[in-house]
Amino acid sequence: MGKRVAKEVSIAVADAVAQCKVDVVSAYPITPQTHIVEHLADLVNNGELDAEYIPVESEHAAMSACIGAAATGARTFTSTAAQGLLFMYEMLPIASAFRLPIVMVIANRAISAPISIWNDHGDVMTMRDLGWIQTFAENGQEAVDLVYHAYRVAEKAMLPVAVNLDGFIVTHVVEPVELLDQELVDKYIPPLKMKHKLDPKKPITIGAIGVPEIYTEARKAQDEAFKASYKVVVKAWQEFEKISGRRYQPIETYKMEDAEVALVIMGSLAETAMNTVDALREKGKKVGLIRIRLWRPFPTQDFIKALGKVKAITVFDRALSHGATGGPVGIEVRSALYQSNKRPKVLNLIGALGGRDVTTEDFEELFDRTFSFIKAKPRFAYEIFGAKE
Amino acid sequence: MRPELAKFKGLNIKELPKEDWIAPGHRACQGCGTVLPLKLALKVLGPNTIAVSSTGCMEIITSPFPFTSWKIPWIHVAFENSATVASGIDSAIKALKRKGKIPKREKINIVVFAGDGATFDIGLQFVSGALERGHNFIYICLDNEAYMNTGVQRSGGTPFLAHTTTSPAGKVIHGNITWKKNLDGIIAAHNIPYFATASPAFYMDYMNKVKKASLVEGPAFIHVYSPCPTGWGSKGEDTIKLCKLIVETRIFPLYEVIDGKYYILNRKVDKPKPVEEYLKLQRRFRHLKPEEIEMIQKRVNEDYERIAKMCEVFAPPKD
Amino acid sequence: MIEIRLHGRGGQGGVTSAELIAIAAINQGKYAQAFPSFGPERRGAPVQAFARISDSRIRTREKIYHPDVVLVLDASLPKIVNVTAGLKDGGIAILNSSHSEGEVRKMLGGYKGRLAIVDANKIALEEIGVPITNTTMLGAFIAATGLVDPAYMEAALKERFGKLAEKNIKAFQRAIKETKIYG
Amino acid sequence: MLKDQGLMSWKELAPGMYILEPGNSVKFKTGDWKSHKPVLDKEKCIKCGQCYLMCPEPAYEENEEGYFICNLNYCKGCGICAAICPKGAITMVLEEA
Repeated sequence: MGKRVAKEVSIAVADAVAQCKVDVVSAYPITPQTHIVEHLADLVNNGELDAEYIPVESEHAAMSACIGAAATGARTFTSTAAQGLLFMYEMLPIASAFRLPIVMVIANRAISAPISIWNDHGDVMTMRDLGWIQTFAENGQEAVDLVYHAYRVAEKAMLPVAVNLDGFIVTHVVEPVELLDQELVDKYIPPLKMKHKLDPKKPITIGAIGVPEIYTEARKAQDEAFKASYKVVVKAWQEFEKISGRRYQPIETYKMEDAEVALVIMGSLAETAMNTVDALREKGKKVGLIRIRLWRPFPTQDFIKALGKVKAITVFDRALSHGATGGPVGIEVRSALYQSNKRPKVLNLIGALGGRDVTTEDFEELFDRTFSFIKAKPRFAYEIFGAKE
Repeated sequence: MRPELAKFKGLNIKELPKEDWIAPGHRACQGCGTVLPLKLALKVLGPNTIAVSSTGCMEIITSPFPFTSWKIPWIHVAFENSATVASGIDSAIKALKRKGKIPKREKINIVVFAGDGATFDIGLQFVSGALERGHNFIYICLDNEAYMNTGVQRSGGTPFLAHTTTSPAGKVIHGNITWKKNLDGIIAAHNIPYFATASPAFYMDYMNKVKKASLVEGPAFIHVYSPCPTGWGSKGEDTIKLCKLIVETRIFPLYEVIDGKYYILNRKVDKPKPVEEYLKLQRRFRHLKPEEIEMIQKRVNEDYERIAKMCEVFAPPKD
Repeated sequence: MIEIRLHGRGGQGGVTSAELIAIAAINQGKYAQAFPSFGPERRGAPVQAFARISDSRIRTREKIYHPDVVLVLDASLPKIVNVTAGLKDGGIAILNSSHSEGEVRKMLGGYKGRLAIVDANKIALEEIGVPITNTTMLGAFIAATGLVDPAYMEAALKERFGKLAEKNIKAFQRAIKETKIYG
Repeated sequence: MLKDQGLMSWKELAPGMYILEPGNSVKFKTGDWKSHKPVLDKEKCIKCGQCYLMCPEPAYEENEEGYFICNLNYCKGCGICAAICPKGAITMVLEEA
């Protein structure tokens, strides 16, 4: 068993990346991600990690260099947030279309304007559709475990993986974390062997122009591989459980067996919400929680199964999709339910934006509203939660 | 002076490999003066080379699926970031060599081919970052002085008063109102091991420069003049003539800068031809009035003299 | 679960103190969290840091609104910050001050709850040679709450401060002895 | 043949739409772009190879006798070779229908 240590989550994440024996780290500083790459730079400069650290001049360059390095057969890592992710944006669909197993940690942060360094999911939702496998961590232990998992999945599925951690409220917290023993990491993540790469001994062409005769087929091939990655993701978690004893699933549930209403949450807020579930359960209220761990590919069947017998759910989104029928998660959930016989009422609230705290009392209010929504008229809309009138 | 450069005596034309590493069947225009320096560079660099192309004509014409003209490993990622992609490749090779996954002694050239738009404009930050970080790669800027791939729009590399579709020779404004950006100065200011300008007409000079670029450890940059008959309104058969005239008129002096400190003029032009001789072969300059040509001539003289002077003052030490 | 709020000025090591509390508690086998206030404040500005200690897994990541313990590193802060705001009934305020109990209570706006006082500036100057009180105040924290085993705290100090650990540990130990607890 | 026109199933594509056959553009004959073709006068030719070096395609290949011969399957008829030949050994002539 690995040792339980007290670490800032960012440091633990960087240690996990180093345990995965990355060859190339390419990153640009941005709050609240910096502690991760600073620590990796420390490890490299102290000779504890045999890797090239490229101190690039922008996030766009960070991903560009990862693409070049990964295409050459190197295991790569980068990390960013908010404006950095947006500046990197152009490279994201290229990384996935090239089927490169790049791993990126996103310290989720609100996007400008107004400029905010604080947490929400506005940044990562912009890359929702770009062919990156995406997981969300709720705490430091999960952050570390999802990093190991990311390399395993990326290199099996040959697709890039983004691991999401809530900025500050996960990244900057010192808490107990258990890192895997190195030999287990080595077993879980064997050396990267790429079938096709930039190698003068076997020249290939990467990035040819997709004429109309082939563009559709190219995207279809990518999409099939992406959909197939669901199984890779699940299998990698099953294997992870065998070596660590820690169990992860695409959709996690909490006290859903007999729940009448539930909250649907992604990221670290779900843990705080558990306390509210416990408190309300003590008062005899049948409430539950659905936590989305795997956001892309979206685990539709798991999600529908997780609903149990609920009559109403509140999807608590952390990002806006201006003028849409809901927040990104809300839209996804409603769309999934449309094909299902099970169709609880869906209230879609968008909140905890730009670092606004959601307290136990707030969650109580959310559950109250979900109960009263059971009998309300369905609405295909969203509401911003907590905005002062 | 760098010993690896001092030792190098020049390529022998007879010993050049007969093989080319770019295959025919590419879709460049007739008389393309941009694919030509690309071809010549690969002849020198040989098969142990990984190439990165920026988005642009050279990328489009060599890779319409399912065909590729590249006989070496090649990657195209986007318009602006080829230097950074090359940074990633360089770092990967360094790490993988240390870990024994690539044989340590294997010499792999990394070469970037990028146009003037990708280099002077949209990619300048990326180029600067990669040069500053000291990656071991060769950047070849194929300068055809406008965005040819998208239909001849002006770039930072477009000459003064040239007609392009976004700097048209109008009745009031007579073409491109800015002087060509001094990219060479910007690049040389990075104090990289090797910088050179080149023109394909002086092919041995150019190929020797490519060789030198591959000999130095660290970044090397070659700015090569690359005529575009389609964009310039010149005749395909005049491509090499233009490549000669640009040098003989002193518009594009051939020189090298070693480590940012030693300047070497490769071709002293004592009896320059008038710029008009060069300009008149191209439709993009046909609207020029005599006084405008005079302005250009004056600027050309000044620029050439400045470079020549630098080459005198900052000549490498004689061994 | 015990919730702790630390008050200091940017650059005084308040975040480090919070982290050391969590590290010592975790190494002792407990569950703990520490986090800074994620603000744009720079050196000199009044800042807060937070810690939680619990016997079971901590699931909340809310900010701390109603602390059990308030730890004030900087003697000049109570004049400008309401450091006891939200402090739970039965909670304790631990202050760095050279003043008497009465004077401190007055400074805290007539605060009537439990109070611990230590002259951390004096200890820090004498033991470390600089008026940086974050490690000294950890001694006061332990004296006033008993939440962390001093041996684990000393180990955490050693790991964090290396060569400078010895002086900091001395200051820390003196504070354990010299902290006065009222009520 | 359909494959050479890029008409293939998504299942046949290499991952990432990589092209695994280096230099396969030789299958794409650009020779029909030209209206004029180069004709070499071997009498005047000194086998200097400038035509071959300066050909952008590259369409010139050296034969056993050391002459550089233009492969008309690829020649686009630009006339660079004729223009730069130091001996005037190459002339561009109209392609007959």
